[in-house]
Amino acid sequence: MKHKATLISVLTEKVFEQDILDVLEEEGAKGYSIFEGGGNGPLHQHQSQHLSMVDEFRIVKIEVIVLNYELANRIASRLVEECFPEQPGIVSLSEVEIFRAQKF
Amino acid sequence: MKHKATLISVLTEKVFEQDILDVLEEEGAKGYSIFEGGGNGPLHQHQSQHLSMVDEFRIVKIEVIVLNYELANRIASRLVEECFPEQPGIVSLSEVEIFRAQKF
Amino acid sequence: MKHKATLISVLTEKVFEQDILDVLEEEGAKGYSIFEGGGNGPLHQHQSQHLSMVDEFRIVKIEVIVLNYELANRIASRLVEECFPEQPGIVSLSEVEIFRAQKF
Amino acid sequence: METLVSFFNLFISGFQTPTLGFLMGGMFIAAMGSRLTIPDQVYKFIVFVLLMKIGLKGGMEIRNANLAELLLPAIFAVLIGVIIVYLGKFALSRLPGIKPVDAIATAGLFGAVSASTFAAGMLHLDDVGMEYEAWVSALYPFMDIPALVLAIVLGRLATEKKQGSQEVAANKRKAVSIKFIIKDSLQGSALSALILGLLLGLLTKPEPVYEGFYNPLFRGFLSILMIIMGIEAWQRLSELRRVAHWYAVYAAIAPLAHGGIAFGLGAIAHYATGFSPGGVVLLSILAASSSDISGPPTLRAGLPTANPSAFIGSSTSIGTPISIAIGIPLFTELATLVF
Amino acid sequence: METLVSFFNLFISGFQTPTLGFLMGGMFIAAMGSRLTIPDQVYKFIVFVLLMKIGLKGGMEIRNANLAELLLPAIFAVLIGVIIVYLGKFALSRLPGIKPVDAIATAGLFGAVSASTFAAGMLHLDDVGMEYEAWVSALYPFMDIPALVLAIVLGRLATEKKQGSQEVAANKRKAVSIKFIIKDSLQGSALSALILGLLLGLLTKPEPVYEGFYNPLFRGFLSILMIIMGIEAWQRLSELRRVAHWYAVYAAIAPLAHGGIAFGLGAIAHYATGFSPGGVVLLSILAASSSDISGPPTLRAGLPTANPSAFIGSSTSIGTPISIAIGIPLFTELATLVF
Amino acid sequence: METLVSFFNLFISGFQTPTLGFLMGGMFIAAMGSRLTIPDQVYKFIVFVLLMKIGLKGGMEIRNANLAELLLPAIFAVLIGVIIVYLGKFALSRLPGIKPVDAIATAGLFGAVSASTFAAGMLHLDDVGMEYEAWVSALYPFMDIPALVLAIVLGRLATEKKQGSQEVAANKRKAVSIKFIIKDSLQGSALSALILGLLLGLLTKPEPVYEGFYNPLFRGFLSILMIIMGIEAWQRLSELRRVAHWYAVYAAIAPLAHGGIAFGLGAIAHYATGFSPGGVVLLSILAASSSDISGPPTLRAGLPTANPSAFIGSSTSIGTPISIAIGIPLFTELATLVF
Ligand SMILES: Nc1ncnc2c1ncn2[C@@H]1O[C@H](COP(=O)(O)O)[C@@H](O)[C@H]1O
Ligand SMILES: Nc1ncnc2c1ncn2[C@@H]1O[C@H](COP(=O)(O)O)[C@@H](O)[C@H]1O
Ligand SMILES: Nc1ncnc2c1ncn2[C@@H]1O[C@H](COP(=O)(O)O)[C@@H](O)[C@H]1O
Ligand code: NA
Ligand code: NA
Ligand code: NA
Repeated sequence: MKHKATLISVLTEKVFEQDILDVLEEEGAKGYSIFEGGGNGPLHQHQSQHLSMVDEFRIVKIEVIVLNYELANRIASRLVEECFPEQPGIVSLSEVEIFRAQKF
Repeated sequence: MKHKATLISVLTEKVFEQDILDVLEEEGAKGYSIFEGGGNGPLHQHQSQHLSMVDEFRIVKIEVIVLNYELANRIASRLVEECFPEQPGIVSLSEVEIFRAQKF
Repeated sequence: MKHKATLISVLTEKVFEQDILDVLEEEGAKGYSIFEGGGNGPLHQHQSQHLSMVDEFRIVKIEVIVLNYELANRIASRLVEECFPEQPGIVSLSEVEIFRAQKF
Repeated sequence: METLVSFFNLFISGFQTPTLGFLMGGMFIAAMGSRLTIPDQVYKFIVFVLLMKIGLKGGMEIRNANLAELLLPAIFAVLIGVIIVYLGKFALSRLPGIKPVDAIATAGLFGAVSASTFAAGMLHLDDVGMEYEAWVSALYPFMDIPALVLAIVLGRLATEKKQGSQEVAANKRKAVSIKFIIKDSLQGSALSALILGLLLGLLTKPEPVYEGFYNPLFRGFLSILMIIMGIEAWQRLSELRRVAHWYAVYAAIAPLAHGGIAFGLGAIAHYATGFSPGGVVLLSILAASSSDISGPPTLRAGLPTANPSAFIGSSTSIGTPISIAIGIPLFTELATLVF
Repeated sequence: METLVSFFNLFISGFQTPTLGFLMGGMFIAAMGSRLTIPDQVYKFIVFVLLMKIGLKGGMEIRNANLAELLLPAIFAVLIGVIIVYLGKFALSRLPGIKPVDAIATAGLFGAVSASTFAAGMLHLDDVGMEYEAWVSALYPFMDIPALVLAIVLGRLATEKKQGSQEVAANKRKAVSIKFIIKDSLQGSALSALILGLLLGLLTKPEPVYEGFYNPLFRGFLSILMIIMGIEAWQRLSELRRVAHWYAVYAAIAPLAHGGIAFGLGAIAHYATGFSPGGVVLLSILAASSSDISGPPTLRAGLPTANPSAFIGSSTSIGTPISIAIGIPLFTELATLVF
Repeated sequence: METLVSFFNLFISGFQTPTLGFLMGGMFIAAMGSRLTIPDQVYKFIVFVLLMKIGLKGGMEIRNANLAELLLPAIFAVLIGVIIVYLGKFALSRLPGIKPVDAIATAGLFGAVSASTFAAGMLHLDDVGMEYEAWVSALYPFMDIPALVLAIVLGRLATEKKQGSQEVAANKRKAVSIKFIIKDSLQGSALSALILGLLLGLLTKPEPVYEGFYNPLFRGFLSILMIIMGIEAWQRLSELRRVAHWYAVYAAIAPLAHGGIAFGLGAIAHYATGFSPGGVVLLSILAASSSDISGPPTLRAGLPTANPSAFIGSSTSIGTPISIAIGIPLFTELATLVF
């Protein structure tokens, strides 16, 4: 059985990763995945891609799939308000279909 | 020319990667991409993120774009049934637009 | 406030990364993220996954979120025409929702 | 009284050996929440160099060895691997809150062998000047592979008994083939490196590179590996807490029990075929150790329903520290007393 | 005339020391647009080994040291860290085009300590044969932590004064807790490695592994670290260009000014409690150096609104090269002249 | 008869040299399906250290060298690079199932130079005690760059002839600029490291760090690099199978043919300007070797339509093992006989 769900995707510096995960845990997200990379954004002109010496400044992408669109929205809004007024990073939402809804 | 296509996204432990690729090959998917990362899920409480000593337990994300929605569905169902009753991991589908349909 | 936006996702070999970024800059994309991985495609049979000795042949995924669908389309078309007639790689578009539109 | 004092001194000076000190140092900084990490890639390289060093040395000396002597210890190694798995299955699966497949996987990991503990044991014998046969490192696979194979076979049987038809479809994909599991074990990075080293030591003349590179780096790389093992041990502890407490009890007792069994069998080989005291100690350390590199992924792939928090937690957080901190000095001391 | 010639020779031979040569070599190939990189993981491992070496050595010698002697230099180290931050805040925030929080963050990074510069300084003293107290490396945290803590506290206050209520909500998440910042500093990879080394040197007997591994690798690993620092310095330069030019001016003057202050205080300790000339030089180098590993992420987490291009650019591109190229030989020479 | 026996002994003892043994060991474990890998980052670091060692040594000795002697060998190096590319284009593009651009790219890679083969050759000469000019390593770029530049220019011309207007639009983005290709080659990691080493050897006084670090690590790091090359060679073989078989034939013959041409030109330099026998051997090894690190990405970027399976497969799977296993001992032996 397939179900509609929402994928929350957060891009930020690794140094702020724990803040994001704290919010996810508080909101009861059941799982997440993290990928490391680089990037470039409008706010800070750092090229994360080349910040080799300071590992904590690399970009991470945190992906969370939640079944409930309201919950996705709440998580995203909290992140935007609490974590990103001053920190670099962006939050986006998109639609996905998942299987075995009880896992999300 | 743009075409609608389906992106299959599989998250699992690296140790099970080959099982997934075998199914993809059997079903004739023309390409795939793989990214390594970490994660946390409801089934097993391992924090893949920190399992540094056992590389094979890291999380991989396998992404496959297929043109045909039926095929995407069949691949996803096979994966859910054959690979994921006992192994950790999730499968999701989403809509994308691609160019040069002959490549997919 | 949420806004509809378009995510452009480019998969190619690292050696061609700079070409892509040049096009992005010319078109005025405000940010991008890059992730490294491996893959397999229909054109060239190289298994990027195992090309360990030549780092530049690894697969990179470049993700760009732009607010304007026309711009997304133009960027994607330019990439397909200018970078990918001879180079390995694929370009796909998908819909996302973002916050704080001024950043994109 | 005097014995007690000497035991106390042994204990204190044990903690002062860099090997153990670095292990505990790793646990200490992990406990303090330090963000210090040794990159995975460096860890892999260090393990590779240590195993190559052990393998090369073994290979070079096997050239002049009487390989008939290897026979009895090798048979005992297989036997020990098998005994440990059955013993562990028997002991653990009787305890409350432990799934059969988790019991078997954990026993399999304790039957398998830890390259780092083995390396630490060798360095200790070198430091105290106790000699051992060069081919002892060749015993590694004789204990490691049977333990892993047996655990996966038993684990599969236990799972299939319990589960329905859907499961079977999935299992068909990777049916229990003993040949496949053996191949998979041999292809693991640790055994591959050891075998590669043995072959190169046996067939080429690597003395200059051994003396100029692998041997001098051994002690230093081992010290770093110990820090990594210590960090890892501490971090796995939090996972272990989430599974049944009996795992911790098993993991604390098993290394010494297994080492003791091996010591007994080794002593038989000593009196029967002249197996050296140092060899007996190393056989005991192989038995006492539990796999930390190659074992976990082999078990994970073979028994995906087994909970890795249970088996890795037991082995890395408790089994390895105990076999290094207590097992190595204990069996060395025992050999001095007994032989 | 003769003095000039000797100065010129000092200068030339300075450029011929491998340490500085490798640093400039790194800048050179980065300037040529080379794609040569030393992988991050190797970089982290190298820093770890260097800090372990320094820590182990310190720990082993502290055993026989009179720790009362450490008191005055440690107090001075704290004092220097604090002075540098206030001085930098005062100097920078008065300049046009510089945000207060950026000024404070930059001053904090210059108050904190660079492990690589410190290692280069030690090697230089070893090479010229100037002796120093073994416990000097223990001064590192006494300067590093106060500077970072003070900068984050001042930076937070400056930000809160300026901003509205939404900001405050976010800040509640990580309120300014001095205890938290101290803990965070100690948990950073550089300080952890140094403290781990000190403890192991003090409590275990690591002489064999120190002599056989950590010490022999020191010079070589430092040479590679210098290449990395050079590459990094050049690459950050382009970022520095995007921020106010005053940062470059500050970064060029600050190391020598800070080193000078420390030299003065060190001289007091020399006459008061017999602090060695080599110790005074190392204290000056600690002060002259600016943090490149642990400082930036601690500041980033503590002051997310501060622009990292400003503070990292100043420190890595200009501060570090100047403290290595000029600071180290200058303060060494000064000590030879003065004491 | 005696010659045959001595040849056979040479062959056997060749396989016993660790260099070749480790290369074949790598192939062996890859063939067994082993999951053993040496992390990329370690690989990069090893190559860096080897090239720095070669460069530093060269740089330190060039100080006292008569650089006029370099002229003729350098001209010959350029000539060899050019000859190899034209020869390969001519030979390969005539064969069935081979696209012109693939022929040219493959020839380019064989004209370019392999750092690992070169390092193995140097170690071999050191071991047999055959001397060579210190500046021989400076010949590397003289052969490498012309070969790559020529291959890309010829490949571009071949592509443009064939293709329409859309292609041209894309090509405009990166028009064939010889200056650009030369710059790109020099900026590659291998050449950068070599040049950096040469400069540091020439301009600074790196003797202590050379003797204490780079030189002692040379043999050990090379042994690991050989294992990596062996694994890589085996893995590329499966790709090579998917392209025309003629590539394998070319790759087997080319190294010895190229080495032979270089030996001839080297002999001219020997009689004309006293180029040493060891220098002639190293020139032959440079020619016999085919690029494995810097060449592939430069070719990929310059000739994106060329199939990398063809050119990397030929070079890594067959070219490199043949030049190491046969080329190095052959040309060394030849020099002993001839000079
Ligand atoms: N438009 C965008 N598309 C994709 N990634 C972005 C975009 N804008 C920002 N990012 C990512 O978010 C990070 C922080 O951006 P910023 O908050 O502007 O400093 C960048 O380094 C990128 O990795
Ligand atoms: N809701 C989720 N969102 C994103 N990733 C998830 C989610 N649940 C599980 N995952 C990923 O799937 C892996 C395995 O999850 P599990 O099957 O629950 O053990 C986790 O480590 C995550 O990387
Ligand atoms: N259908 C696909 N789904 C996902 N990734 C793909 C697909 N096709 C190609 N790729 C990625 O694009 C890279 C280049 O493909 P190609 O252009 O066919 O050589 C591959 O290595 C994959 O990483
Ligand atoms: Na065992
Ligand atoms: Na400072
Ligand atoms: Na060549």
